[in-house]
Amino acid sequence: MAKITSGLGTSHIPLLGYLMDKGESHLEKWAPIFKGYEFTKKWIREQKPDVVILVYNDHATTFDMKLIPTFAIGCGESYRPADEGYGARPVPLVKGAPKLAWHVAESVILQGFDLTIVNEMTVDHGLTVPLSMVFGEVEEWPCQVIPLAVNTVVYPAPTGERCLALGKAIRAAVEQFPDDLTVQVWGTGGMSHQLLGERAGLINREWDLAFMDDLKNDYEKLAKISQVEYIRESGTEGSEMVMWLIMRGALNHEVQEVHRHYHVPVSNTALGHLIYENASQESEEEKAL
Amino acid sequence: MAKITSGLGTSHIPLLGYLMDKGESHLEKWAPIFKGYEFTKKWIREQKPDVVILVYNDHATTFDMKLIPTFAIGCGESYRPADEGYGARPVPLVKGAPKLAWHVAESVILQGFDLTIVNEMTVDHGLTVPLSMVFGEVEEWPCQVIPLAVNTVVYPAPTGERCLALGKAIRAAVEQFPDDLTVQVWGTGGMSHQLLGERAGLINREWDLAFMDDLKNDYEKLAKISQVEYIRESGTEGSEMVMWLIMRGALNHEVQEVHRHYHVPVSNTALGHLIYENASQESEEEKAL
Amino acid sequence: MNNQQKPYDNIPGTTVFDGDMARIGFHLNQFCMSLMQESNRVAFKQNERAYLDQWPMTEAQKTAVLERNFSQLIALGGNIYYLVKISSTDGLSVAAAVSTMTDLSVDEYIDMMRRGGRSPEGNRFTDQGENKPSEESLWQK
Amino acid sequence: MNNQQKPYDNIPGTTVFDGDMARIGFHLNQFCMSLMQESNRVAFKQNERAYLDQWPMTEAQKTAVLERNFSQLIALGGNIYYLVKISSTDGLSVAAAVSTMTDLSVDEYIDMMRRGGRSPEGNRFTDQGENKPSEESLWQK
Ligand SMILES: [Fe+3]
Ligand SMILES: [Fe+3]
Repeated sequence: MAKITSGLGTSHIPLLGYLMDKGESHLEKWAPIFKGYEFTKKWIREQKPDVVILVYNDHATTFDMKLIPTFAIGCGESYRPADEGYGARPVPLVKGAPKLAWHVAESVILQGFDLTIVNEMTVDHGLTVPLSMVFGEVEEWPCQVIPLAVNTVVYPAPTGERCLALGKAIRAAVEQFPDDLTVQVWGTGGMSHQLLGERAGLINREWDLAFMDDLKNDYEKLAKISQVEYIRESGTEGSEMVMWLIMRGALNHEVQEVHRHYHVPVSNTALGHLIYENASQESEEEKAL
Repeated sequence: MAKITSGLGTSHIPLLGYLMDKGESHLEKWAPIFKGYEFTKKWIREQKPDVVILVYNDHATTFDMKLIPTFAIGCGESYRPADEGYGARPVPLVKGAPKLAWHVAESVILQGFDLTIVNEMTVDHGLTVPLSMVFGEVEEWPCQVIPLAVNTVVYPAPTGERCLALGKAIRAAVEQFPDDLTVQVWGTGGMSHQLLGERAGLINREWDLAFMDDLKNDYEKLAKISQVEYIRESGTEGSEMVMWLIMRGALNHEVQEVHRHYHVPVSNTALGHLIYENASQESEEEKAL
Repeated sequence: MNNQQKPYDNIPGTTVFDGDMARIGFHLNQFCMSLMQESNRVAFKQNERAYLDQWPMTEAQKTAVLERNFSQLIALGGNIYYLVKISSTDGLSVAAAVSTMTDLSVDEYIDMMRRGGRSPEGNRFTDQGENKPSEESLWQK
Repeated sequence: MNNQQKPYDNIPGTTVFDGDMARIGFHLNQFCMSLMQESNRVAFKQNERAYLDQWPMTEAQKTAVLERNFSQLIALGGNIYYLVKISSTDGLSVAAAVSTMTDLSVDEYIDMMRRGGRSPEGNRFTDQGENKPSEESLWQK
């Protein structure tokens, strides 16, 4: 049976991909950013996930104002990195996991989630930057990817409660899948940032760190944060953080935080990153007693 | 405040539009079909809805296999009738109700429905045939329309329970809208039909009539019917009937059935049509006591 | 053959267009979709084989299109709402296309529909005594 | 001015891109989207006015594009993820575009970011004593 073993949260800041693509990620001045992913690169080589369900938002790249899906799941065979205006990132083609993706889509739709199924699309920095930060510069991505695009561009984004519940539904779906697969769920985006208006440049370090603290055990509390509160506290674009709740919902209640990284600023944004491993099956069962 | 006053269910069989467009709807041989809409045409002139929320499915017209939204709400200014392979139907442009549509979209997303927002699309017979059957041949449609497209082409369609719940959420949203508007919700599609395989041509009159009977009071029971049961009992395409549940959910618990029409066959399909008016506010309040 | 180990695999005489079917039929259905444009219909009719060769479809799918073998097209992942765009291009009615999948002629099919359609009796479960879909109508008009 | 009577209308110095904004900005944002294609970027740069006139945008929107007035473009329904496609076409960084909406120069803006960004203090509520967004950082790096 397929199994979700771990999850991670990470910002998907375009600058990070840009620096890697230009070969500048090793420069001393960027060390405070990239050092925080060194653990991750080792960790992922041990974890060897077969499939990553990668939760991200499209930034007016593949979806425009004609059509705005709240949740779109990629069921395609592969996805090309998008040209976001400077040519496509020189990173490998993203291989899909269509059989598992269709299974998850079918299962969560029957569980009452109104997904949009996507079979053909390009993927922007929201998806490819996390792959680069975790896997580094590779000839091909060492796993299959199921893109899960969440609308965070047009108000309203799905609520935190909805995102958490979707994560739980995804977990149930994956656990019913007959193939032996190691699956990870990644939540991306954030942390605090504000890209427009007089208030541009807002960063709320305290809020971000509290979010990372609460995500481990008090995620039900985080799920109650409204988009208005995200905007007020962490900037208009800070509301991307709901996507981390999908990841959290897909994990066991008991998780171990095995890594954390926080750095301000990266261009206009606070960078956050953490890794959770599911506590062993045993301790979950204990909890149920 | 805006108010949903009534709803109707109707098949959206392409032949009906074709006959009207060819000027053949008055032929004696088609009387058993069109006679059943004479009441409706008079009724709608009295009801004068400002806006119709028209629930339908796209039949591989606007949406193809690249992208399949479970629920897509039209928030655009207007919608052109689609060319489904024979040229567009010669019917008026469909005027949207963007302000109300955005309000409903925002409200139901915050209520936990994962809508896809659509600002530009063409609309096929699923939407234009009901307009023609109800309003007849007109220079312009006498109301604004909010298209609500439901996936019934790719398995799985949303469940009946989800559709009923969406109807209820739409009702709550409409009732919060400040403008004084009379709103109707139409559920379209069905009734029993099977368009493929050795079993093509399946019609289940008993099932259809029972569905129409139960929709008034026992709609919670209907909402539990799985898509597999729809397929088994009313044909693979019979599962379009879930869309009537969105209409039903948007109405009061107490409704009056003021009209009903059932006819077999219309080309490959059983035709069903009924009209519900919300019981008066008073009796709803009585019920709450 | 299709829909195996699904909750609908015991419904006779139909194929549910689920994820598995959608995957194998993706390019076939997108080819059908292209026939929504007049210029593509013209190009297809001028040289069907050449037009089909522009699509990454399987040879079996292409052959079934050329033969207008709708039963086979369904088995190869075609969805009926897409496939009727082929029969529309041929100027045929939906009933004409649909009836080829049954053991009835078009006229027999239309006659069955006129008499109230195919009865669900015997058409609910593959193991319901008689496996073969019945063309008898439960009720007469 | 925008976002009136919304639960976010008391957040200073931002505009939430909601349905009302999306409606008035639809063609403006779709114009921005067209700049994702190189051929369109060339056409736009060759004759900005002529390119804009192909879009059913308001005169105020066109003027604001020509003037690269991002604050005005936001007020007229532009979304920042769309608008940065204009500044990308100009070869400018996001920070360069974004800083024009503040009362800081690009260098001051970048310096503020380096020092940890703009503090949320005083930037949560329009009626929070001081209405004007503060560029002071709550914490120093
Ligand atoms: Fe982002
Ligand atoms: Fe239909």
